[in-house]
Amino acid sequence: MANLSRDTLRETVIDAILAVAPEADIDALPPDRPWREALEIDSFDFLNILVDLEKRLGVSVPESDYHELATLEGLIDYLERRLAG
Amino acid sequence: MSEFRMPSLGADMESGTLVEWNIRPGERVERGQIVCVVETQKGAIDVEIWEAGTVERLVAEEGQKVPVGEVLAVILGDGEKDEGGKAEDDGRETPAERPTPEASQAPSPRAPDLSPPPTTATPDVASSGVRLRISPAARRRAAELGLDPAGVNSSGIDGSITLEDIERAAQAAQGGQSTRAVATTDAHAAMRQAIATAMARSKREIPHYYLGNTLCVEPALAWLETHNAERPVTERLIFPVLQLRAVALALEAVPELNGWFVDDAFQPAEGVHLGVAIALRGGGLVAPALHDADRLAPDVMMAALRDLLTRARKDRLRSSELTAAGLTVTNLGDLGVESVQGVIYPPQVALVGFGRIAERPWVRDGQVVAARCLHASLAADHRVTDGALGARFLTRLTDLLTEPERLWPT
Amino acid sequence: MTASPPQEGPDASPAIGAAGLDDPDRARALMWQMIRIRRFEEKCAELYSAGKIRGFLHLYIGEEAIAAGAMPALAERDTVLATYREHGHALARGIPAGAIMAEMFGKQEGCSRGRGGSMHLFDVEWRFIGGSAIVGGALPLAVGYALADRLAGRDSVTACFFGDGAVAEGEFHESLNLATLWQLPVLFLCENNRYAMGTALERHQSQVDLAAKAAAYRLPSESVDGMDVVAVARATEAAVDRVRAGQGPMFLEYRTYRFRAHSMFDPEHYRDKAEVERWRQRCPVETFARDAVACGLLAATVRDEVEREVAEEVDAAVAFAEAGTWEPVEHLCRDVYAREVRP
Amino acid sequence: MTTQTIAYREALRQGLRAALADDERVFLMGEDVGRYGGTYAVSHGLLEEFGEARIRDTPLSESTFTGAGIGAALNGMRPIVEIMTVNFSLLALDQIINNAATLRHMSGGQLNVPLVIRMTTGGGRQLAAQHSHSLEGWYAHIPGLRIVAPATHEDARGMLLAALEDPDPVLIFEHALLLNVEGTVEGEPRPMELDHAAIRREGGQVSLITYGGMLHKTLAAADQLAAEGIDTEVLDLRTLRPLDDAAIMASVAKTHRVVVIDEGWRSGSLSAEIITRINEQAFFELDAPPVRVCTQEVPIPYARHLEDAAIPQVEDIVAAVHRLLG
Repeated sequence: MANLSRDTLRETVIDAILAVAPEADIDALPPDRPWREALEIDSFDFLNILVDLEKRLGVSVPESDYHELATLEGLIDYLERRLAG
Repeated sequence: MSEFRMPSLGADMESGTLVEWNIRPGERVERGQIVCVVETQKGAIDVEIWEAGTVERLVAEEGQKVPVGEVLAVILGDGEKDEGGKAEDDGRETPAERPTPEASQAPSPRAPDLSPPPTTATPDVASSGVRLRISPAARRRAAELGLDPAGVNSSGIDGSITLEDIERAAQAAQGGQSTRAVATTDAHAAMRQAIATAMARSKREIPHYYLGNTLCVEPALAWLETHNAERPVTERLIFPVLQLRAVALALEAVPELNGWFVDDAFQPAEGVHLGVAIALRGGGLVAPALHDADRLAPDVMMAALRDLLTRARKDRLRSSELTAAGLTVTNLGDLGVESVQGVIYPPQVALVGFGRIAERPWVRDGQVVAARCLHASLAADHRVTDGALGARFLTRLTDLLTEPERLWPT
Repeated sequence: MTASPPQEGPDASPAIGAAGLDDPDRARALMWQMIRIRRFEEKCAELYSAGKIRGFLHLYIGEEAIAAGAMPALAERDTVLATYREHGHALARGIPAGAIMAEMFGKQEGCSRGRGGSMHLFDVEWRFIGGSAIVGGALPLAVGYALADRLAGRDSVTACFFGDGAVAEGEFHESLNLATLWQLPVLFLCENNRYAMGTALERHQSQVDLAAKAAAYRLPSESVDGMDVVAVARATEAAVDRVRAGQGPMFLEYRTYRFRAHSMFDPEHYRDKAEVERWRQRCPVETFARDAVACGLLAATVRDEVEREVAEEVDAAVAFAEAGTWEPVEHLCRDVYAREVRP
Repeated sequence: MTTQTIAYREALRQGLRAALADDERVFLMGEDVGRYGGTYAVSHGLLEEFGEARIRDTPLSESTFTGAGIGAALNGMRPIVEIMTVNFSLLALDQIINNAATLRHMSGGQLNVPLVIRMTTGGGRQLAAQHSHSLEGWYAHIPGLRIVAPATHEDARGMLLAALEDPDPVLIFEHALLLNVEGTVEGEPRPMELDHAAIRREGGQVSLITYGGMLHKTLAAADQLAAEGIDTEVLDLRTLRPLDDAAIMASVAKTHRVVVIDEGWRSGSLSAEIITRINEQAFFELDAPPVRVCTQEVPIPYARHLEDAAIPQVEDIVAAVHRLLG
């Protein structure tokens, strides 16, 4: 798991988002914009995405880290760091 | 003898199509049991019955369109068979008591039941009310995926939908093109129409007044973080649970906002059942009721909300959930808006709206600090309440969200 | 078609009767066995009317001399196969009266655990292989039993009782042929009571002399008066000796008569009351009891003693059956296979 | 272990020879099993090897020599009764059903009948309507009987040995068209258990469920289908009573589509029973209605072209799979 490439990680994240929001157009998403608002991901959806990511990657995100997940790049950075650590 | 009638599942519902009976004459029904499926403009609804008894006869047939209030079935209530007079109304004799197996005294040796265990079936009805030609395996898979099989392209024998068709549709949906959205275009058009009717009626008939308040949610968020800190993701609460709880408790203080305006009079609700406005992906809106929101412990409330959200998105709501709410809560904060000036869902008399949580300058102990804040609003029916009552409610709501330890006092 | 006149008795062997015996113990035993069968069956008829016994009930009353006379000729190592009218054979072979009565009650203490009823009495311990209700169906089994004994080198005899109706079945002919062809130790014992259910012998057989018919298969064949228990015993003993000696199978016809209807629900349209009455005059129990006293073999008081003993045994059998238990319904599917097999 | 290539007939003979050599209680009985060498030459040479006491020619008395087999089995022997064809077994139906299948239960468990009855079954040899039928499905209706249909050479010799070890009556149905078919066996004959079906070809798209003579046609159809890119699984039932429900349902759960190939007639058939069980136990696994390939509902005619048209052929099986896949 630890040596997942960033691209693979990105795909995993996108898969998890699409599972909740199948119509989401992620390619059109500016990388530094808060993705939840742009993709209309409410707190329940967000929770489901975190559950999904935990299942796929084994990373459990504590609530105190939520602020690091505001942008898609931030989320991927965060997961990469957690997987490496 | 009582009559089970086509329920009114919304102010705008005129009729429904009976899709499927789950009961048969002679069967016993319990209060709260889902007895039939009714197709409405809002999709297929599982309809519950509110009286226990025995099914005397089914009046409506599957596939029949029945106006609201018309008789669907006749139920023999518990103990009614003793009241001989009642049966005279329809000129028929009181049905004789059915012999029960227990009544037989003689030992009746029965062969052990060697038949295989019954398999459970899932409803298999397209939104048009016509039976879908779909394989059993495909039907089961569609249910697992929460996918409406109606409208899925079929490739199987005799034009049937196969497992592969369902998988393909599910993949297409995941790939960005929502099969569900395509498949349910008609249903969504109907839903749009229903929303249009209800909202037009609301704006036409209800004299709204609006109140708003910005409040600091740092204490509430701290409470939530503490609560969630040691919990796995699956057991965490989300902020809306706190919001709903606060609304429920505030309603206890101002019950005049919890109920319906019917026949030119306010009719208070029994119990605090909050309508939760849920935007459906692909368009549309439903607001099913979260029952007894004033009495649920945090985890129980979260579970109830999770169940409601999941089923709403799978189009598997129950009839009571569509009619029980005495007030609706809408939360558009996740969509980035600051504040909501809501439209009341008739015949309800108020609607609470929440905007997004964002950092703002906030004065604490005489100092301006950055704090996470939230705008809460109330839209209320001036025929039932005045601004003073509305203000009392909003103040109470603000207090509760500002002092979260009061939400579930120990 | 020339129908032979009804034969009132045997013409192949002279009457013997009690006078043919010199052993009082033996005479008492024969009388006891016949009375035992008679009283047991009378009780069965009573219990049938009371609803305790159900299904078909075929009574042997009138034919007791055969079971009582023939069975003692067989050894424990021999095998007995019988028909659905087999209460007398089962009793005479040694199966306890209580186990038979319990079987008719349908209780699991019955000799077939209540699965067979009146028509299907089995007891492997006594090598009593029941109770076949397919007329003629037991004859091939008897051939197989004898074949196994022969192949295993045992000197056992297989005795197969059947009625005159079985003579019309193909299995009768096939079995007599095969047993003779292979010279197997089978004793074919035909109880000719003159009616295949309601069809008189001369109405279903072209040749009513059954011994002559059997003889066509080239096996020794004899007829004997089936109402004379001593004649039955003598003829059967000789036949058993012959078969056990390895001289192949033998056919024995017992000419008899059933006094009661075919089964409990039979209005007897097919025979005259006068005919039944004529045969009743030759009742094997009464004639033997009378003759045994007349010729000084038994004291006049013995009859009463025997009746008392038998009444006690029958009462005990009924009590045993009444006290019996029902096999649990969960056991219904047991013993369809010897191995555990899912249907 | 040595691998031999032998005809099915020879495999049957190897099984008989091993059974007779292993157990003194075993003997073979039937019409023309001895001097003639067996109607289909299955028992050829056994009379010379084992003698007249154990290889017994019988008169044409199916009921009585079958009943004698039952009696001998009840009395400690392990008889093998050979009935020339399944049509002739109807003459022994009384003994098979009223006695062999019934005695254990009716006697309250006191008796059991360790009898083996072998008979040929099936059409395809222009023998017309009294030598060509497939009635094994009928026998499979009867509680108390075990019905097996060896389709492979190993089963042809091994199921007989297992049947002789079974305490209950076992009927072995040997398809006449298989007798000349060559196949391989390993080493010495050994008992092949009677409880389980066998997957003869693994596949994922469609389950082809069959037995006996139809196995070979089904495997040929599976080859053709594979050439078209259709991946079928072939399940050989082996035992027709009791059916191996678990194996059937496992295959259905894998492929979700079923074709049952049964040389019996369709109405009230074994194929009907199998599909009913699938509906009862695996309804929600089905992705298409189950399909049957059965014999046309006529007595089997003599003329070659009519007989071929009556009995399921490879192309019928292929067509059924095509139809199923839409």
